[in-house]
Amino acid sequence: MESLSEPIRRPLTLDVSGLPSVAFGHRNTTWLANLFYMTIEGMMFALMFASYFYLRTRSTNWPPGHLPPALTFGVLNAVVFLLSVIPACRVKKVAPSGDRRAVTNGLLALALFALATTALRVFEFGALNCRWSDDAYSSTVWVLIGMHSGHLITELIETLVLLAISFTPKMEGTRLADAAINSDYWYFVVVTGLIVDLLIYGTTRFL
Amino acid sequence: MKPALKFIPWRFLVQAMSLDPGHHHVLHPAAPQAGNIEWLYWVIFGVLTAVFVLMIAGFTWAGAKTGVAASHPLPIMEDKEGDHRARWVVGLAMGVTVVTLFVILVISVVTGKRIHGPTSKNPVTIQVTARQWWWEITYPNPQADQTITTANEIHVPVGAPIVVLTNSKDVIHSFWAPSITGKRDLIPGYSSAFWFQVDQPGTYHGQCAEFCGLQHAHMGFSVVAEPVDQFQAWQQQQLKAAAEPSTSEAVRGRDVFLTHACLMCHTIRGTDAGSHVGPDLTHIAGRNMIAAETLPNTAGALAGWIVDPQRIKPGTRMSPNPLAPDDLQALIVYLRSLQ
Amino acid sequence: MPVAEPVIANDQDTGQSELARRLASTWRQPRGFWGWFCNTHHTDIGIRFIVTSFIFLLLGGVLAAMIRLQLVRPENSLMGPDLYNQVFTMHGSSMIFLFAVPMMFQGFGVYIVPLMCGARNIAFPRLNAFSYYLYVGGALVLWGGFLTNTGPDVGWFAYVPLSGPAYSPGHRADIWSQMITFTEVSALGVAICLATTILRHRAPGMTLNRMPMLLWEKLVISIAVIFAMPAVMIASGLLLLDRLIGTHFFNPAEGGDALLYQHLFWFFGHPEVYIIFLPGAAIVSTLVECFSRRRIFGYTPIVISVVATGFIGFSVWVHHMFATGLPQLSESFFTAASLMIVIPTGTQFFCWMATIWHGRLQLRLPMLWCFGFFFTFLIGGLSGVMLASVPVDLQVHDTYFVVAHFHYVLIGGALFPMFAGLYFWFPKIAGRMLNDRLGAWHFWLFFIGFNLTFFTLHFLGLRGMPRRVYTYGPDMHWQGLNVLASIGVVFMTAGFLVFLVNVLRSLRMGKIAGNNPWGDAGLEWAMSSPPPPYNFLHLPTVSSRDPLWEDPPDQPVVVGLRDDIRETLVTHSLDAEPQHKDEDPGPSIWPFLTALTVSAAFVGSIFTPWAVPVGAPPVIVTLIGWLWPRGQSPTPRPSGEQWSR
Amino acid sequence: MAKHFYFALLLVIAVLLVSCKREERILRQPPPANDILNTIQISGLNPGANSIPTPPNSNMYQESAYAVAEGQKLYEEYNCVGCHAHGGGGIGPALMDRDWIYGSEAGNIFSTIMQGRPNGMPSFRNRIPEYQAWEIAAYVRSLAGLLPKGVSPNRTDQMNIKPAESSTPEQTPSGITGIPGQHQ
Repeated sequence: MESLSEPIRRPLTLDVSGLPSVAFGHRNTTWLANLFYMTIEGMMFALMFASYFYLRTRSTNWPPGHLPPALTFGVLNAVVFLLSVIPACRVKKVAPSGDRRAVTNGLLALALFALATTALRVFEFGALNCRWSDDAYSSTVWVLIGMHSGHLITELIETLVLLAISFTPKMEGTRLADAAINSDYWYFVVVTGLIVDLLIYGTTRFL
Repeated sequence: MKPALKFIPWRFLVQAMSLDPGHHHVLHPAAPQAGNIEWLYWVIFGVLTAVFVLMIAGFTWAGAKTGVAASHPLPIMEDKEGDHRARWVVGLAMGVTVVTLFVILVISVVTGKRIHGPTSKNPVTIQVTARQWWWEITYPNPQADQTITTANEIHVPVGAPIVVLTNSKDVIHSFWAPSITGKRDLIPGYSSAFWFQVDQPGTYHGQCAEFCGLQHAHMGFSVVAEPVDQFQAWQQQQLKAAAEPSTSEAVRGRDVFLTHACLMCHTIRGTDAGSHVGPDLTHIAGRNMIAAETLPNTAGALAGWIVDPQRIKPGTRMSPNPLAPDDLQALIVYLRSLQ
Repeated sequence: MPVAEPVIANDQDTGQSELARRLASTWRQPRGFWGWFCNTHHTDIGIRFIVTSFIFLLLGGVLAAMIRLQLVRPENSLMGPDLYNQVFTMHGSSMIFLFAVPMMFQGFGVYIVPLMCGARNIAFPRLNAFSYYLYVGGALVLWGGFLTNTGPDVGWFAYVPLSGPAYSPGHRADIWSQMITFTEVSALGVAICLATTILRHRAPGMTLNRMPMLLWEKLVISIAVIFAMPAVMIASGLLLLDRLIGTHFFNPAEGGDALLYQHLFWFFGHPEVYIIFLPGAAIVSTLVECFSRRRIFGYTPIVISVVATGFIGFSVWVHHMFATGLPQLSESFFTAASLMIVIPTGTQFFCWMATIWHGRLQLRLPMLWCFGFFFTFLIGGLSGVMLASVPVDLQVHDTYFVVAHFHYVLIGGALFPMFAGLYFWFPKIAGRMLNDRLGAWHFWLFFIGFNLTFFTLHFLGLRGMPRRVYTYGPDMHWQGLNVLASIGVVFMTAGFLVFLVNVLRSLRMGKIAGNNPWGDAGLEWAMSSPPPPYNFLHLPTVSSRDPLWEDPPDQPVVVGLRDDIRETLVTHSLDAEPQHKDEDPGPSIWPFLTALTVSAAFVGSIFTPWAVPVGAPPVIVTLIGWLWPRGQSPTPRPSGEQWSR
Repeated sequence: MAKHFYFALLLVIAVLLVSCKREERILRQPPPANDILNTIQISGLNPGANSIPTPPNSNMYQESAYAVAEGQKLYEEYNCVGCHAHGGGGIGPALMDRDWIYGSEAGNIFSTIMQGRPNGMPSFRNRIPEYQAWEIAAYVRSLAGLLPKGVSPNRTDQMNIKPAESSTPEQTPSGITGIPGQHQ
């Protein structure tokens, strides 16, 4: 306490000038924020899944008075999801090396995949065999797939923006780290997408 | 807030402090369930009061013991062996806390079992259907003509188990008569059942306890506990159709009833009025209160209610009926003849 | 490493040195009208959160006074049911969503946490500013609705089906559920900022077990927010869908379920209680340590209990639904869980008591409020133990007993610590002390009024007075107690007036505070008050839990951060080792513009589903504007710099 | 003092001006206007039905979502469903289409309810209070999507048998209305 009252000279310092100004992976603060963000979104999905099963207990047959959603586009989309992991993985791998060309190509491929899944998703909506205002089952199905489509579009736009940046000299340092983080988020979208598919196409048939 | 001071009626303050033997009081049980809960309440209350006194004493003592009056920050101190002793004391306190909590858990679960407990044989079954903002009471019976339908006033025999089947027509309501037992929510889409039993004859007030819209405040009911013979007499009376009007004025009253808005919502068994939107009025004169326990069942209150219910209960589903004075008079006479 | 020219320590920052001048110009926030909307410094945003939420505390208090005035007479004609239902709904919603969380979590957190961490600014300052504007948006939506006769009238919990399309015509309930979306997004944004700041921007040497208690609790709360808030957003979102496009989530006739809403709502609603209470506990821990003039007793047990509270808080939500008639087994389980919460809370109380017991208590004004907290929160906590027991709860649930209980918990656990914190940190915020005598008047008026009002309500509950009734019959014998309760409001109002006078007076003629008027140990007292825009002349390092008390006079400070750009230091989450340097994005108008577009989309979706497709493009545009890399960055780096992988 | 009073007055007026009719909960009904029935003609007997001035207080009910919701409840409770179903019609004519035998204005529907019509529509004069008839009339208009979306009811808590009134496209009433009886 007393030490505060009179001025003191500090002979010792901690010099951080040599530290790097860019970090990849878990050391990056944006990576941490992205983790929290995925936790929030994951929580929302988890609660919707819970509500889905809760409502399922409230009706005897499932789906009640509907055909289950048609498989074609759903399965197709699931396959595209799985394949799309490859370019995401690639971007994540090459970003730290600072190889801008490779990153650009990876982002391009990822954007194409994102476009493909979004397009397929449009057809999926057509194949649901129900309308959200029919009954609780239909509402849940629509909200589940709608929520995920929202993430899909967000991710598509984010990838496109990063792609646009990667054609400018600004794709450097922290931006490369962002590109890598974008891949993490894509993994999240893929995983949730697969679970949603499992619920919509799977449980309606085998539950 | 100035106006509040103007309102203070001091006698009410005196009355407030006195424990009135109300029939709408958690701590004045008239039934085994409420009795058990009251016992549990006082036990927990005693334990917690002791805890509270000890804690406050501890904080006060600590403050008084070590308090220093100084306006400038004092130097930092250390008290190693004091901390060592404190470690034991705090540990002990935690142990006591855990034990206390465990005791409370046990007695509360045991009491819970006793309340829910298995209902004894041949109970009286009552179907309570909550509406915005009144209670439809039916005594179901295999033969339709043996089924009693009334509203807001539940008659039960003293000392017999009563099974209540609950159901809601619109939003969530909650059935609560504090002197008899705890509350139970009535949730649309769920039909549940619970039981109670009243030991002392009397009329016990109850009220909706879950916010249910504009007239949540005026959604009361009453439980009339009476000896078995009286209860059976009441049942026989309720099974009868409506009394035929005896006087000419009563006859005219019935015509008023059947030619005005009344018959759009109400039932009087034995007449053309058979709608189930509002309460069944076949034996309205037999009830103590009207408008979901809001008004006494007197000629004046009845008239006021019929002419302008929206003044008494804004938002209620009952429509105003600007009747000609003599029509109104006749209608009142007729309704009050429906014993 | 020793260097030639020894630098001047932070506590000697007079703002005169050359370095101070350079930092000040680098970290300067823009001024003027537009500058106000561009500001991203955590102290400014934190003050805005505190002031705004305090305004809504006052408004909510006015509503409460109206309620007490209405209930002062049986069959009172002051308010009809229509207005009364709006008023008590507005009171609850404002106090919980517009005051309690924004003040206790966002306000104090945003202002103090970076200072305590020894950081130059909060992590993601733009997200932080965005959260503030969104919070204001939600507040305006709710109160705008109320002033246009569109105030929600379905209770702050908005149970279906009463709040559903069939029984709430018009847009009143929609206003409520969109206000939820606004405020929860805001809270989530701040939670991300605070958690990241605490994990990544702590001063070198501030390892996890050297973190001040307040940082621990803010960290736990941020994580609790991240897990709890989505539940209420789902609940209100599904409600909005039911009302707007006719989905059937809560329609029993079509396989929906009314209890699903209650589960979702209370899965958020109970953790919310701890999200409101733990910041209070954090403040109390800080103050007890400071005013007992000693290290807090039982640092580790307190940390463990805080974390435990955060966890158990998620397993007790069903005790709000005992009256719905659940199976007995689950009732017993949730009773046990609810009782278990007492253990960590009790631990904290005992540790505080022991700290005072073996310390040297200075009963300064903030500490007085802490004693008020001990008294009131203890009553609330103990009556909470009663409510945990199912049979008792079945009797007093949804009565004024419960009203009394949670006002003791929330006012005791949030409002008393809030005033303690305001009296404690006001010198840091404003640079001047608050007046002690007026403060004492404020305390006693409020303390007496509070207990008069809310202790009385216990009896009303036992006498069977249900909640949310706009009036009661004269034959119920409830008037006397209601009058007593209403008289208490007069005292509380007087107390608030005294406080406002005190603040306005002290802002102009209060005693100059100096760096560290209370002689506290936290880093937030190491710089001048109010803090300069760069917070620390040199980022500090730490070698103990109570740096300003126990660190040696020659404790090293950080050098080597550039002062021509807003460079910040990122340290390791666990041992706070310096890892790399980061750059603060600096002031920007985009967060405000984004908040505008997002608000437009939210408000529009009250009226038509088309607001989503139509409202999305502007949001995307503003977001791109926000995130698009600016000219000055990336900064030129030393060639051949190693990037940490 | 006086200044404060005027300020408060202005504030109140301002709030009242902006406050929404849509959200009005009409709990106290205005006294019934006895001559209303005589001011209304039956549109079936003279073309240009829509030009008939409807009594002023009908708007009060058509602009309040609460009143329309009340009308919806009464439509069920007074068993209009029995003949007109949920707008699809049956024994009585459909109410969700473009054809209005006796006019589509609230005033016309009001008088149809009150006076009754040939071939089965009974008269509810004295049975249904006037304000309730206005509420039902407002709701009936919403069946054909003739009310603003913000006022029309959304889905009910019953079985989902028809799209909600708020999502029914507006069925512009055909100018020339049919002849009584043709629809039976």
